[in-house]
Amino acid sequence: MSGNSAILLAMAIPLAGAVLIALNAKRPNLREAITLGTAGLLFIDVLTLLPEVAAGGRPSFTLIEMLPGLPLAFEVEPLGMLFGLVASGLWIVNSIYSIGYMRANKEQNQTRFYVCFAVAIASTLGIAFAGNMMTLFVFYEALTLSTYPLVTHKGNEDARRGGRTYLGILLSTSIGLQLLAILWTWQVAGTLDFTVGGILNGKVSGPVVGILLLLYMYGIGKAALMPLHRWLPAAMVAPTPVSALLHAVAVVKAGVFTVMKVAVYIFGIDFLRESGHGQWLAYIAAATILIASLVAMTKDNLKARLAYSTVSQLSYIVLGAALATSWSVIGGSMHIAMHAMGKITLFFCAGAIYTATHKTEISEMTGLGRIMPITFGAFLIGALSIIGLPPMGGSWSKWYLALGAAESGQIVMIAVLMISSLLNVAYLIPIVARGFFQPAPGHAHEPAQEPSSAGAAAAPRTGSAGKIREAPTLCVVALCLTASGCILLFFFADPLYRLLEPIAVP
Amino acid sequence: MAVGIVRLDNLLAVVMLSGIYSLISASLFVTMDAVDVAFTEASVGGGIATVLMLATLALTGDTEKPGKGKLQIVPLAAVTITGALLIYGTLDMPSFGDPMAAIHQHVAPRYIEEAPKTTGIPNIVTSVLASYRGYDTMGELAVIFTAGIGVILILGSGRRRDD
Amino acid sequence: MFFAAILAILVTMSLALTRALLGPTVYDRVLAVNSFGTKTVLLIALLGFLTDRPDFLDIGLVYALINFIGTIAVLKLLKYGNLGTAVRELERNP
Amino acid sequence: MDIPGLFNYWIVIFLMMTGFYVVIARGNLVKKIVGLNIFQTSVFILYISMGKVEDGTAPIVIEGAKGVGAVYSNPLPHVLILTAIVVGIATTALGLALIVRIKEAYGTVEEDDIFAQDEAE
Amino acid sequence: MIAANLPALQIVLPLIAAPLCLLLRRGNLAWALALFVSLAAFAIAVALLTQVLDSGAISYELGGWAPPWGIEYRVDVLNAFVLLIVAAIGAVVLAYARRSVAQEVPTSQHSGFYTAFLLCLTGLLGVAITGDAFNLFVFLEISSLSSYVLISMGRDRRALTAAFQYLVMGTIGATFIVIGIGLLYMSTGTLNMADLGARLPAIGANRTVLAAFAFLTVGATIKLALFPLHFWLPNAYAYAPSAVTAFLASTATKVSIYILLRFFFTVFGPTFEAEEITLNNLVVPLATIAVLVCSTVAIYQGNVKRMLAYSSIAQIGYMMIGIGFGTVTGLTAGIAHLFNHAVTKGGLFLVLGCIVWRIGSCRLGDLAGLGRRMPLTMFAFVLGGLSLIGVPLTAGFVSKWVLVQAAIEQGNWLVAVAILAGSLLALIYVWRVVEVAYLRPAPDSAPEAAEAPWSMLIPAWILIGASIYFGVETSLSLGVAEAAARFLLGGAG
Amino acid sequence: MQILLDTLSWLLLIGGSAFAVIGAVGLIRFPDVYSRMHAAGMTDTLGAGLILAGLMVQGGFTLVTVKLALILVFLLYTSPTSTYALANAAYSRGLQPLLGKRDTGAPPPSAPETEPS
Amino acid sequence: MLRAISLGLVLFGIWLLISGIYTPLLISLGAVSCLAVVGIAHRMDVVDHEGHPIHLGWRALTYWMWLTVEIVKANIDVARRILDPKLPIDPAVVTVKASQDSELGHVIFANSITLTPGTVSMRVAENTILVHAIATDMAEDVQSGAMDRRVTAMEGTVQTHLKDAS
Amino acid sequence: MPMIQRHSILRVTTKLLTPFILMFALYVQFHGDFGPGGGFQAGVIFGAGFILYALIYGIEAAEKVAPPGIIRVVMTLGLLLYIGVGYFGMFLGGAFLDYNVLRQDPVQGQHLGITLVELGVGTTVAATMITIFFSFAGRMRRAGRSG
Repeated sequence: MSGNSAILLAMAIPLAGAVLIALNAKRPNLREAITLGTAGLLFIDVLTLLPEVAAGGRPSFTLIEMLPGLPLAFEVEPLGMLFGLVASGLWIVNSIYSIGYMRANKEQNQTRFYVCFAVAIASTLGIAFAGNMMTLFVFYEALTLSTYPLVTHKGNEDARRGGRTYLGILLSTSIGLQLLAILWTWQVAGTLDFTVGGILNGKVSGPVVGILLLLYMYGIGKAALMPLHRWLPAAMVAPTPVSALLHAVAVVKAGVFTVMKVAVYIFGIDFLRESGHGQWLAYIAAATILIASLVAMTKDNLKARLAYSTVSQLSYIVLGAALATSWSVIGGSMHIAMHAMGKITLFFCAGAIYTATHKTEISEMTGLGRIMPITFGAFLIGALSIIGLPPMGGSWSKWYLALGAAESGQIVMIAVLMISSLLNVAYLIPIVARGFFQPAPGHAHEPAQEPSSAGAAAAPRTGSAGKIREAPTLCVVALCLTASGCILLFFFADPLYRLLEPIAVP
Repeated sequence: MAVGIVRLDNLLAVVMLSGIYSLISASLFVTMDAVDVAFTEASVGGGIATVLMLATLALTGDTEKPGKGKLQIVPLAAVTITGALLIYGTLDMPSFGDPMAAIHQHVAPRYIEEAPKTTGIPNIVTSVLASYRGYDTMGELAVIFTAGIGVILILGSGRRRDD
Repeated sequence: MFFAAILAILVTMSLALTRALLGPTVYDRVLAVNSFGTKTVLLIALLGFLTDRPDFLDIGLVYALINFIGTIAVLKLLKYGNLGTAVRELERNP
Repeated sequence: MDIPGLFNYWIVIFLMMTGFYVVIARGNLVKKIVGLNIFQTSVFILYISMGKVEDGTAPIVIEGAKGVGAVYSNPLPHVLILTAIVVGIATTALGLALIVRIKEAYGTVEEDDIFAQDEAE
Repeated sequence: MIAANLPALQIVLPLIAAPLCLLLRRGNLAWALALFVSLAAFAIAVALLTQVLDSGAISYELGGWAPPWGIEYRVDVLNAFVLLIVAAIGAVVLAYARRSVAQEVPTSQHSGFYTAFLLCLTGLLGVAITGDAFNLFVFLEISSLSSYVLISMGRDRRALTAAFQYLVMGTIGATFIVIGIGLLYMSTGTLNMADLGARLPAIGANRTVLAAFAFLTVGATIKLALFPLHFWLPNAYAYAPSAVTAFLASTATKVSIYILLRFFFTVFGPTFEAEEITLNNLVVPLATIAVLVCSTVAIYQGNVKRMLAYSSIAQIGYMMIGIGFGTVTGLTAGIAHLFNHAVTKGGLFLVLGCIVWRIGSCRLGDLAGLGRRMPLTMFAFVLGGLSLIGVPLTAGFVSKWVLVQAAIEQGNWLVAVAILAGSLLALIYVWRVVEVAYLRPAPDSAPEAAEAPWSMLIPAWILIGASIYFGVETSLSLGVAEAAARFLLGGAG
Repeated sequence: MQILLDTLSWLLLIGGSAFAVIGAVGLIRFPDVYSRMHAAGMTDTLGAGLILAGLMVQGGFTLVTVKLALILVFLLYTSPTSTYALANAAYSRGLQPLLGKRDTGAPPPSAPETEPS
Repeated sequence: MLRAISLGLVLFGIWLLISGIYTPLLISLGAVSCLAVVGIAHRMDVVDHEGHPIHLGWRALTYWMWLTVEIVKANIDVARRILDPKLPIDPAVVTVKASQDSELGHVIFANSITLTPGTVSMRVAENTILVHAIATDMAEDVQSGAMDRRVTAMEGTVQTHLKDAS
Repeated sequence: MPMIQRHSILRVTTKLLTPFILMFALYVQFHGDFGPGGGFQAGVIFGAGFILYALIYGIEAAEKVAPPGIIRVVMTLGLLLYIGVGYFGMFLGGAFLDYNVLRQDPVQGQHLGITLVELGVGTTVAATMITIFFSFAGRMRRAGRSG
C-alpha cells in the first residue's frame, strides 16, 4: 500500500465506519463490531505508514485546493506519525472499553456516540497528518465540533452548560486568535506548509513574533494553557470513555500536538529560541503546571482531579516546545505518547469504578481497592507513569524535558519539573492508598449514595444489588492493556526517540 | 401649501392638497415644455391617485391622531442634511434653461435630430419613449402590472368571494 | 396680453389656495380645490397661447375631466363614506 | 456661479424635503404615502427643470415653415419622468392597498399604535 | 438567433411568463410554468457566464439602437455572476415553493403569487444585467414592488406592516437613486453606465457629481440595509412566506450590493476621490459596526427567522467591508461572500421553511427536540449554520478568509478582529438553535413532526450542499469573484 | 381685421380675468360655504367663458378653437354638477347655511344620514 | 338603436374635429374607437334620452342663448356684491317648484340655477328644488318661475315612459 | 312633505359625459404620436372614465359592464402585446423590441411598432386602473357589509 492512499484511508476508514455505524443503529452488536473492526483497520493502516516515515520518508497527499495556494494537503512526519499511532492505537482499546461501559450504564443515544467518536478520530488523524497549518486548522475545528455531541451526551442542563463552555472556549480561541495568527502568518510568509526550520524564520522580528506566538498559543485552546483551561474540567460531564480517549488523548493531544507543530514547523525551534520569546511561554507553562497540580489536589471528584492533572501535564509539552531545544522538543513530543498512555489508564479506572459502584468522589472510594484489585492496580501503574517513575514510560519524557531545561540553562524549570512530580505524587497516590489500605465503610455499597450530579441519566445498576464487583470484563481488559502499555513504553522508548529525532535535529 | 400638508390633521384635506400640488406641478411641467409629462401628472396625480387615496380614507377614517403636529428633531435633521446636500449639489449645476448645459449636448440632440425621421412621428417624446427607450417603457408597464397584481393579491379582486 | 390674463389667473389661484388652506370646513376646501382646478385649465390654455404652441389643449381637457371626477369622488366620500356603491342604492337605504 | 439661475432648483428642493419630512416624521400611514407622493413629484420637477432649454419649446416637431429653426427642450427627461410617474402611482396604489389591510388587521393607521400592538403580542 | 439574443431572453423570458402565469388560473400550472421558466433562466445565466468568461463582456442593444441612445445590456463577469446567483436561487426556491406556498397562501392567490414571484425574479435579473442607469431604476422598482407584495402575503398581520415599512423605505431609497441618476445625467448628458464612466473623469468631482454620488450611495444603502438603515429588513424577512424570505434574503440585498458596486466602480471609477473617502471612512466602519451590532442583536432574537434576518444584515456588513476596502482582495472577498452568503442563507431559510411547514412556527422554543424528529432538516440547518459561522470547509469560511486577508493587507487589524469576533457571535446564535433542537427534549404537547416533504427538503439540501461544496471547491466562487474584482478595478480605472 | 379681432380678444380676456379675480376675492370674503359657492360659480362661468372666448377669437377657425369650445362646454356641464354635489353633500351632512334677515321657511338640513366619515 | 347611431356619429364628428390628422389609418382608427365607445356605452346603459338627449334639438340652443344672458347678468350682480365693501349679501334658502316632467328636465333646471351665480341648487326632490341664494331678491327671481317655464318649454312634449323610479 | 332626494343630476351628467371621456381617451391613445399623450395617459383617462361610472352607478353595475375576470385578462393581454411585439422583432432577426424589421421600410416599421406598443400600454394601464379601483371598492363593500 502506498503511503499516499494510506493517508487518505486514515481518514476515510473512520468516516466510512461512522456511516456504517449510523446505518446499523438498530443492531447494536453489528454496530459495535463495526466500531472495533474500523479501529483495527485504522491502526493497521496507520502502521503501514510507519516504516516509510521511520526511514525518513515523508508520504504526502493533496486532496483539493481549497483556496488558491492553500490546498487541503497531508504530509506524514515523525511527530504526526507518533500522534497518529497513539490516537489510532488507543482507539481500539478505547472502543473495547466503551462497549463495556456504554452497555453497563445503558447510555442513551449510543449510535450517535459511536458515530461522533469515529468522526472525532478521523479529525484527529487529519490533524496528525496535516501538511499545512490550514489543513490542521480545518481538522482542528472538525474535532471540536464532532466532540461537542459527545460532551453533551447526557443532554441535561449540566451537560449543556459544560458543552457550552467547551465549545465556547475552543471555538472562540481558535477562530478569534488562531485563525488570525494563521492569516497573519499567511500574509507574512506566503505559505502555510509545515517546513522544517519554520516558515516564519526570518520573516518577522521583534514584538510581532511575541504577538504571533501569543496568538498561536492561546489560539490553540485545546492545549489548555492557563487561563484558558476551563473547558477541560467542563468537558468532564461527558461519559468516561469520552474523557478517556478525547480528553486524555485525542483532543488535548491535538492541542499540544499543534503547539509542537507550530513551534517546530511554523516558527522553527532555532528561531523561537533565538527570538527569546519562548522564555515567557515557558514561564506560563511552568505556572500552569504548578497551579493546575495544586488545584487538582483540592478536587474530590476523581474525574475533575484527573482533568486538572491533564491540564498540568499538557503544559509539560508546551514547556518542551517553549524551551525550544532538541532535548526538550523530543521530550515534549514523547510526553504526548507517554502521558496519553498513562492518563487513559487512569480515566479507564475512573470509569470502571463508576460503572461498578457509581462513585465519583475520591472520598467515597475507601477500601475499594480490595474489591477491585485489578482496577486499582492499573491505576497505580498509570499514576506512576504520570509521576514519572521508572519503570514507566513517563519517566523518559520527563527525563528528556529536564535535559532540555538543562541544555537551555533554565534551572528553574528543572525545579518546576521536580516540584510538579512531587505534587503528582501528592494528588495521585492517596487515591490508590485509600483504595487499598483503608477499610471500606459499611454503607459504601448503598446505591443511594450516588451523588445527584453524577449521571442522572445513568440507569441504576442492576443485578446483584449491593454487591460490588469488578467492572465489566471489557472495561477491565482495556485498562489492563493500557497499563501494560505504560510499562512497555519504558522499555521501547528508543524507537520512539529515533522516530522523533529528525524534528529536533534538522 | 406643502407646509399645510405637514400641519393639517384632516387627511381628507391633505389628500386634496396633494391633488392641488399635482396640478401645480403639472402646470409647471407645461411651462417647462414637458407637455407629455404634464398630461400624465394631471391624469395620475390629480385623478387616479386622489381617487385611490379617497378610497383608502373611506376605509380607514380621515383624521389623523391629533397632537402630533410638532416638529420632530431627528427627521428634521435628516431632511435638512439631505436638502443641504442637494443645494450643495446645485451649486455646480448649469443654470436653469442654459442651452449649453451638458445635458443638452450629448445624447439629446440626436433624438431631436433623428427621431422624427427614423420613426416617422413628430412627437419626440413618444418616439423616444416607445422606441429608443422602449425597453424602459416595457419595464414601466411591468411595474404597473405588478401594482395591479399586487393590489389584487393584497385586497382581493373586486368580485366578492364567499369566504 | 396673455401675460396679463395669466397673472390674473395666478392671483385667482393663489386666492383659491388660501381658501383651501384656511378651510374652515372640508366643504370650503373642496370648493377651493374645484375652483383651483378650473383655473388651472384656463392657465394651461393661456400658457399654450403664450408659448405659441396652442395645440396642447388636450391637457386642459384632461384637467377639467379629472378635476370633475376627483370632486365627485370627494363629495361622495364626504356624503356617504363609501365609494363603491351606486348612488341610487345609497339613497334608498342610507 | 449664477445663483438666480439655480433658484428654481432650490424651491424644488424645499418642496422635496417637505415631502420627505412628512414621510419620515409623520405617524399616519396615509400621510406617509402623501408625503411620498410629494417627494417623488418634486423629483419629477427637478428632472423636468433640467431638461428645459431657454426659448425652447415642447419636443413635438412643428410641421411646416413655422418649425424651422425651432429649439426644442430636451425630451429625454420627459421620457424618464413619464416612466417615473408610473412607478410612483404603482407604489402609491400598493401602499394604499397595504394601508387598507393594515387598518383591517390593526384597527388603526397610526404607526405608534401599530407598534404598540405589536409589542403587546 | 437564440444565442445572439441570450441577454434579452434572460429577462424577457420570465417577464413574458409572468402574465401567462396569471392567465393560468390553476396554481399548480402556474407553478410548473414558473419553475420551467426559472430553470430556463438559470440555463441562460450559465450560458452567459461561460460566454463571458470565454470571450469577454457582451453588449446587447435593445431595440437595435446603439448606446448611449438606446438601452444597452452589458454582461460582464460581475453581473454574469450576479445573474447566475439570482437565477439559481430563483430556480431552487421555486422548486421548493409549491408545498410551502400551498400551505401559507390561500389557493385562490397561487397564480398571482407565482406571477409576482416571476416579476420579482425578472426585476432582479433586469437590475443585474442592464447597462443603463435609468433602466436599472425601472427594474429595481419591478423587483421592489413585487417583493412588497410577496412580503405582504405572509400569514402574520405584521407582514403587512413590514411590507409597508419596506415600501416606504424602498421608495425613498429608489427615489434617492433616481435623484442621483438625474444629477449624473445632468452633468454628463448620458444615461449609459459605461458612457457615464467614460465621461465623468473629464468633469471631475464637481459638486453636482458629488451630490449624485452621495444620493446613489445612500439610496443603494437603504436598499441593501446597511447598518443604520436596516430596520425595515428583519420584519420583512421574518413575516414573509418562507419561500419569499429565502428568495429575497439571498437575492434582493445582493442585487442592491451589485448596484452599489456598479456605480462605485464602473460609473464613478475606482479612483474617484470622494468614493475612496466614503468607502474607507464611512462604509468600512459602518459595516464593521453592522457586523458586530447586528450579530449581537441576532443572539437575542426569539424567532429564528428574525435571527437569521439580523444575521443577514451582519453578513451584508461583511460584504460591505470587502467592498469598502476597494482592493482586489477586498472586492474578491465581498463578491465571493455575496455568492456564498446567498447560497448559505437561502439554504438556511429554506430549511427554516421546512420547519415552519411542519410545526407551524419558528420560535426558538418550539424547535425543541427537532433534531430527533426532523433529523435531515436539522442537520441541514447545522451545516448551514456552520457555513454562517465560517467554519472551514464551508462556503462561509472561504470568503471570510479572503476578507480577513484583505483587512490584514490594509493593516486594518481592528476590522480583522471584528470579522473574527462576528464569527464568534454567529457561533453563539447558531448554537442556541442547535442546542434547543438537539439537546432540549420536545414538550409532550409538541405536534407530531416528521421530515418535511421531499419536494422541499431536496431544494434546501441543494443549497446547503452547495454551501459545503463551495467551501471545498472554490475555483468557481473565488475565481469568478476575483475576475470580477479585477475587472471592476482595472476595467474602469 | 386682425386688429379688430385682437382688440376683441383683449377685451374678452380682460373681462374674464376680472371676473375670475373678483370671484376669487369673493371666495375669500364670503362668510360661509354656500355663499362662497356663488363666487366660485362666477369664476367658473363667466370668468372661464370669457377667457376661453377670448382665446377662441385668437385661435381663429382651427382645431384649437374646437378644443377650446369643447373645454368650455365641458366646464359648463361639470361645474354646476360639482357645485350641486358639494352643496348637496354639505347640506345633507347637516351644515347649516348662514341665513339673512328673512326666514324663507325652508326645511332644515336633515340630520347626518350616515355615521361621520 | 337610433340613439346609438347618433351617438356614434356625434363622437366621430368630434373626433374629426379635434384630430387634425386625416390619414386613412387614423380616420379608420377613429371610426373603430367610436364604435368601441358606443359599444361600451351601450353596455353601460347610458345611451338613452338622458345620456344622449338629442331629442331636445334646436330648442336647447335657444335656451342656451337665453341662459347665457341670464348668467352674464347674474355675474355682474354678484361681482358688485363682492366688490362692495359693505358686502350686501343676504343669503336665503328657498324651495323652488320644478314643473318639468322628466328627470332630465329637473337636471337641466337645477344646473341652470347653479350656473347662474347667486343661486345654487342644493337638493332636487320630486317636484321641487331647494335653492340657496346669495340674496333674497335673487331667490325671489328664481321663485318667480321664469326659468322653470323656459326649461319646461324646451323639454317640450311630456315623455311619460321615461319617468325614472328613483 | 318628506323630501325624497334624487340624484338625477349626477346620474345624468355622468351619462352624458362617459362616452365622451372614453372617446377622448381613445383619441389620446391614437394621437400620442402627434401631440401630447400616448398609451399611458389614454389608459388613465379611460380608467378614470370608468371609475366615474362606477362611482355613480356603483361597482356592481361597473362589474357587469367589465367583469373583473375579463379585466384581469385584458390587463395581461396588454403586457403580452408589448412583449410580443418585442419577441416578434426578435424572430424577424432584429434585437428584442427592434421595430425596424417589422416592415420593409424601417420608418413604417417603427411607426407600426410604436402604435402597437402604445396600444399595449394603454390596454394594460386602463385595465390595471380599473382593477385597482375595483379592488379598493370591493373591500369597501365588504367592510360596509361586516360593519
